[in-house]
Amino acid sequence: MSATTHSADSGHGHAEASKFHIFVQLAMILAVITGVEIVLIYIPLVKWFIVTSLVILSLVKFMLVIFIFMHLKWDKLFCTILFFIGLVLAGGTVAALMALFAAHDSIPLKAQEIYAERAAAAQ
Amino acid sequence: MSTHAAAGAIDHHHDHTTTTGIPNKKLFMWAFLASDCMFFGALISTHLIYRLHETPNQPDILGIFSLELTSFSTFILLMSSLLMALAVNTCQKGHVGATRKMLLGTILFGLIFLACQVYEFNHFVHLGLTLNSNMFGSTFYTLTGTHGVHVAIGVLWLVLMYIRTFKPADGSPWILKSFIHLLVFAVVIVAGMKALLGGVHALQTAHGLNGEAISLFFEHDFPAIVVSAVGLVALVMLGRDRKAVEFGEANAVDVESMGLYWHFVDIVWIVIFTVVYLLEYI
Amino acid sequence: MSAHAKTDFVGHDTHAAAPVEKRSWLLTRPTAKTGLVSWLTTVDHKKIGLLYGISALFFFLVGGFEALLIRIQLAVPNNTFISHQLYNELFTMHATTMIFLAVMPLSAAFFNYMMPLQIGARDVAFPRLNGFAFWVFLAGAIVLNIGWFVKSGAPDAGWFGYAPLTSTAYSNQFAGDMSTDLWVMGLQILGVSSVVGSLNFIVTIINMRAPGMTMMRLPVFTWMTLVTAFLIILSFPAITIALVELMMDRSFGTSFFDVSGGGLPILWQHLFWIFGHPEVYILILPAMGIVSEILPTFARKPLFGYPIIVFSGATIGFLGFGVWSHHMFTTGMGTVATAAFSLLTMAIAVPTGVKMFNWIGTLWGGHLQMRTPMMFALGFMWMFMMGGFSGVMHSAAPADAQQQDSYFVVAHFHYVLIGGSIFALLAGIHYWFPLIFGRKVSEFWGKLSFWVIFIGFNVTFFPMHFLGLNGMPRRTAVYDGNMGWNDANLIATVGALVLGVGIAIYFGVMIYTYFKGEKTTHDEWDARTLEWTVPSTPPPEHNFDVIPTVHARDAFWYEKTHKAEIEKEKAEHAKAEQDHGGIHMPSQSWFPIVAATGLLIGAIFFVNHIMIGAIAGGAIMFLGVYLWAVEGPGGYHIHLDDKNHDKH
Amino acid sequence: MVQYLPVTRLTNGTYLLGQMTLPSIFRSLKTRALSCAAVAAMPLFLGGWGNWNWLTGPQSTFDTKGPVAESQLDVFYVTLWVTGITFVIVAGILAYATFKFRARKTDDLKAVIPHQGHGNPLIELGLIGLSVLALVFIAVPTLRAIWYTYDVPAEEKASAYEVNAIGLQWWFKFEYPAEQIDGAGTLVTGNELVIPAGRPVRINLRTSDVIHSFWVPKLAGKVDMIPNRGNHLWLKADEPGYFWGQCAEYCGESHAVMRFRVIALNETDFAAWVAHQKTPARTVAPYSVLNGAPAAPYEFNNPGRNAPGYSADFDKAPFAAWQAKQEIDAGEDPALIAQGRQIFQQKTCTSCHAVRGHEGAGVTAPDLTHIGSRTTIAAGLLENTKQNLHRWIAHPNEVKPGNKMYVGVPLQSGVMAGYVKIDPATGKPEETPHITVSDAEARALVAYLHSLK
Ligand code: HEA
Ligand code: HEA
Ligand code: HEC
Ligand code: CUA
Ligand SMILES: [Cu+2]
Repeated sequence: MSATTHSADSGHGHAEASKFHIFVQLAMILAVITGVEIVLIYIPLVKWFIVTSLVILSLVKFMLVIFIFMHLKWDKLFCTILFFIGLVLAGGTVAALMALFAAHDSIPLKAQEIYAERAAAAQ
Repeated sequence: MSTHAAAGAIDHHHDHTTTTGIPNKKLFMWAFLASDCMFFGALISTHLIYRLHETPNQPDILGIFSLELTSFSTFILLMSSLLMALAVNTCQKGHVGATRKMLLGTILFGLIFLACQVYEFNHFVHLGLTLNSNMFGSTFYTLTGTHGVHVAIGVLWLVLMYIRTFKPADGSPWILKSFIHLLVFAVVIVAGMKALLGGVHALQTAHGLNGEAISLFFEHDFPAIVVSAVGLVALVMLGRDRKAVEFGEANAVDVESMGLYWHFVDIVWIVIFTVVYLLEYI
Repeated sequence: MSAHAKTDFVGHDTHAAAPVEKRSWLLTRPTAKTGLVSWLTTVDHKKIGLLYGISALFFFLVGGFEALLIRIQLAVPNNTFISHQLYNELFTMHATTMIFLAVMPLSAAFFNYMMPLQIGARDVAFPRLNGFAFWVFLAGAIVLNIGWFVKSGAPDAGWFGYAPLTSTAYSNQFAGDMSTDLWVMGLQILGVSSVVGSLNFIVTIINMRAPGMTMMRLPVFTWMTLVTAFLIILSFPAITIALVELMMDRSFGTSFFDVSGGGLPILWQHLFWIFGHPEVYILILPAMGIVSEILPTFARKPLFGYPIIVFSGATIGFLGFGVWSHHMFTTGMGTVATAAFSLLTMAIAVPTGVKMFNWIGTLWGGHLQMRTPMMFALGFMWMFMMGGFSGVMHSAAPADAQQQDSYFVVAHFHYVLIGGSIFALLAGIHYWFPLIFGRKVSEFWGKLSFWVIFIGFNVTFFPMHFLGLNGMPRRTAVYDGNMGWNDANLIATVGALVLGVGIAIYFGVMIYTYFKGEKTTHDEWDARTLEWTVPSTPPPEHNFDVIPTVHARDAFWYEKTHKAEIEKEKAEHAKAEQDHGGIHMPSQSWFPIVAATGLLIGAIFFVNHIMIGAIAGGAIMFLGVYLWAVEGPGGYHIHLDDKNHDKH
Repeated sequence: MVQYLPVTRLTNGTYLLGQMTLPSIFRSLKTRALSCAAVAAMPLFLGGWGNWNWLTGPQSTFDTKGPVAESQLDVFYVTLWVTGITFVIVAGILAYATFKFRARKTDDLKAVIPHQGHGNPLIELGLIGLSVLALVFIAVPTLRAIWYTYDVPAEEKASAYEVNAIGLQWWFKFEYPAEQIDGAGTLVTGNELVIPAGRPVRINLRTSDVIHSFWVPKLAGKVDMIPNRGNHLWLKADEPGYFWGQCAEYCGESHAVMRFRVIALNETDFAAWVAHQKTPARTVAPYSVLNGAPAAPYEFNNPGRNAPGYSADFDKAPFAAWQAKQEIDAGEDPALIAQGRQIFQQKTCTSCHAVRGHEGAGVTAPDLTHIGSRTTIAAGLLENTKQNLHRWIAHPNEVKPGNKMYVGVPLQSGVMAGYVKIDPATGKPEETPHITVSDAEARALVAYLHSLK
């Protein structure tokens, strides 16, 4: 395990105090990002751009919380590996499922019916 | 492999009795969270898969969702995460009093989040979105409900941790008292939740904070108000410890593990907020 | 064992100097070391391991009995031995029992018993949680099997319970049939048990290793335990969610898998197999671990290519998450998805092959002792290889279109499950029997049981390849006599009976040996890993008099070749530990079993839609957990009395 | 002895053999006995018995009769060869190592300590490379066949014939969207799919309840019929013929007996068949002239549960049997037929079954308009003989437990009663059955149904 994680900031009053500030600042940043996200959806931009930005922003929030609130940044690397095994597999699985169900062969019959009805009604 | 921390300085994150220096409880929690990723991954997948193509009786989601409320509860949950981080921080420094305050704050914010969710569910049901009115309802309530259950378990855990900070150091009997403490908490939470939601309801029917609202509030929720008030007093009484307590720096890892759970529930919400709520608006 | 250890109990996890707590009767720790209470309240990983083992073997016989009924029905065409309905219940319960109640817990038995010994630990990281995992397992097993004894019958939707056959519309079309609810609930509970147990193992392996036991010195069985534990915690959530959604459909009127509301039954298949495929590696990796212990011991040679074996084990585990849809080649996924899963599935043959090659490398140039465990291990290599090859045949999707849901699949998975998992587990029982019970099975009877099982097994399942290719679908209670399936089916049935006789011999011999067998010294096989360094057989409660210090991969082998050095080191460590207050052991507790009982009660009431009872069960469980938390880990110290001790 | 070994046929092979340590494998008597036993056991698997049918049954995947099944078989052979060769090599080395390095005497078990070698990365990497290579051999034809079997090839699209196959618990419904009948919509049949031979057929797979799977091994591998999913498969029968099919996905109590047949006809026969199917049900006037001497009444004894419904005569020439079925039976009894038609109405058979042109209009059960010309009943399970039809009508639950004709068909609004009415609360049939068919009634119904050519 990495020995460098044995950082100087644990156990010393001074460093702890600074962590207090880090935490508070982080909370502010998170609040701001959330605000940006909410504003973003009302801005008339191309869809893919907004979606990408939203995904990136929530990813940033996600990572900030894990690494700072959850202390991963200061902890042994092993904790990070452990958690990311689950996170990466879960992310991969979600992505694979989305790809599978978005495929043409997977369009549900019910949806096809609804689309057909709607097309008929539009005429 | 074996890290021998410098003698003397208290090392909160490394436990010398374990091979890696990571405390067992913390490692356990991280492993559990890895597992929980798959858990929510499967739930979120279900929701998204059913959003890919039309399903019958598709509701008017934008007419149902309330972005203000959701943003507010998101904000609340983020702030509760801050308080949780501070609770861990203070506990590591051995400030039991500060830890208790932070724990109570986290509990309170968690409860506000839950209240928002109860309110939201109620509201949505009134607007016709129920668990089985359509597929969106099913996946939405299952996903956010499961998350809510996670929050509720977190609140319970926080309460238990809070109560535990009163365990006397001299080993004198304490279970009964702790149990009473827990019951009082339960009563306050239930009654308080009812009063709170009643208050919101009164505000809504009276269109604002005015005399009518207040009288409506007292008319409908008097028992809840009284019970929660009495309960609160009891809580304050129970929360004054005269004896020395056992709880201290050594428990930091317990608080920290609980914190990991709480933050995780928070990041899950970050994802849900984007994927379930925000994406609907585009 | 108490003869050589005197113990003093202390209130909680501090040194003897701490003030002794005044404890209410509710929190008095049980201290019985023998008798029923000692088993109900145990936190000893070895006792828990035995509990797992005995339950698993019991359920193996139950599942085997169900299999024999299946085989008897299929012996001749158009048989009327049992009804279609019963047949469907039998294959559902046969598979569920064998997988969840026999092979998994048998692996868990070895995890529990051997893994802490192999890493030089005195117990697992969370001993009470370990007990809890076992009792929850038992609760799940009970819920699954209640169906046999009540009106609604046993679950009958197949072991992968494809929607919408599990929906209320089809599984209780006409009456309040709760068999599917039992299945759902039983699997949920077993999931809790497996996940909790696995988290415990992960922490134990990562954190409780003896000094010097680096990850690359871990015995391969422990490595495979770790990989399996990861597979469990990462795959069970998928089935948990699938089951939750099914439960919502059945009890709360949602339509996750109900077409009228837009539900997609295919989603169940995906969620199930995201779990289901890693699950089959959960069944095989521990077996591979056992074989990787046995071969070096009996070849008297270190494992060939240890790092690559470890790495390939992890790779199998990881790749195992990316191939689930090979169970769905016939569901019309489209060309690209089918191709992707087909190729990924083939890729798994590579790391598996690496293991096979390295095992052969281990044998090569060795001095092979053909003892019974070795026979089973070699049997494993042959049979698993054959099962693996039919797996590769499945992975070619176009060929699988003819094989899926035919007896060819049945042949494949019995070759990997019996020829693989069961053979290795039976090998493991033989191998570690002297360590666990201090007695050794007679070579003659051991080998006899091996040959009868080996022949019976092949006679049963080899013909099934032909049946499948000749078009016989699986899960069919009857078949017509004009399809060319008669001979092969009859042979398979005869084989199953021979197999049954073999298993009967195997267990008969085990029971005999337990009472009357030849006594052994510890280190019967001249083994190589730490579990054999325990001071006596059966091992004492505290496992090691002195926590070993590990200097090499085959730690015990090293000790045997460096005796003087080790003696000196041990003496020093013993003194240090004695100065430290003696050997610290965790206290027993009632609350794991209380909590598990609450879960069982709640589950049964829930399935019957009696919500008050469900809540009461939940309350008992909560109370159990609450008191469990309040009582704290506890612990006591053992002081070894050196003079007495050496005699054992 | 030695010169009979294949090795000797190699040039300078004799010399090689003499040098090799192979004989070490055959040294011990015990091993020799074992290998003799293995050789002796071979016929068991490879066909020592007179009429060996282990791989030639009616649902054999080896006896392919169309390009789709054939390409799937080709892939299978590739996998068989690759894994077979790998097996011979790996197992050979394993066997060799086992025999070569085994300790021979029990007392030297612990004597020798072999060299404590730890591995050889070069060998390991080499073997990984070889395994990958072996898999590439499988992967290439696999990919090709995935695309080929997925849909009708582009150059044949134009000539493809389309049908819909719908799975129901526990029978198959077939629709011919290309064949429209005036006033009656699409041509529908049940349990026997008739297709044109030599032409690709694209089958849309649907289900109206749980998952089923459509499998005719000689023509094509299976594809599932999944609710809310638009699956399809294609197949082609090279020649006219008669094929066995089976539901291959577990679908509830009677999954085992959910079967069907496929009949491929040449272009003219197929056209004639379609034209005939489109006509309404045949009516035999009660006073019409007898077509031959009246047939003697058949014997009927209920053969009981799971009794076979096939016959060797039929199996010898199933296609001819199908053709014979198209002809009107000799010795029909017009009076009995008319009586049967009446009973068919009285017994409410009509509420589930359609007999186009006659009274029946139900849609929840197989269309019986031309039931007399089908070779099987009860979803490919029983040959369509008088006895079998009688058995099915009189004791459906013994033929197919839980079948919907017996227990009733669940509809959106409650259950349409079958032979029994099931009490939804207990799941048990009510005391008095809803439909009972006496021996005489059954005979009339059989006569009627068999007249529906
Ligand atoms: C212990 C459990 C276990 C194991 C280890 C495996 C291992 C494998 N399985 Fe199996 N499988 C099951 C249990 C298991 N399986 C079960 C229970 C089912 C049925 C579920 C159900 O439907 O009820 C199933 C079904 C199943 C299917 C679906 C069949 C269908 O329903 O249509 C497929 C398809 O690809 C498959 C493939 C494989 C492959 C490629 C492997 C590979 O991991 C095998 C790799 C091993 C080798 C290949 C042998 C050794 C290697 C060498 C000597 C190297 C050289 C080899 C080559 C180059 C080829 N399995
Ligand atoms: C680890 C898993 C495992 C194990 C060990 C076994 C073991 C056996 N299984 Fe199988 N089986 C499955 C997992 C397993 N199985 C699965 C997953 C399925 C799929 C189910 C589904 O489709 O949903 C299946 C399905 C399955 C079928 C197909 C059913 C069908 O599709 O219709 C058959 C048929 O022959 C069968 C047979 C057997 C036999 C004969 C054994 C034998 O090895 C059993 C050996 C044990 C004994 C014989 C009993 C022990 C001895 C005694 C009780 C003493 C008394 C007896 C005598 C003296 C004779 N199993
Ligand atoms: C409740 C509905 C129902 C009623 C009433 C009913 N049937 Fe059926 N019938 C079915 C169903 C469903 C099947 C398909 C059963 C199967 O194969 O699983 C069937 C199958 C058949 C078949 C075989 C068809 C084939 O192609 O395989 C015949 C013949 C038949 N019924 C005759 C009758 C007669 C005669 C009666 C009246 C005495 C009758 N049915 C009443 C539902 C019904
Ligand atoms: Cu339909 Cu099986
Ligand atoms: Cu698999």
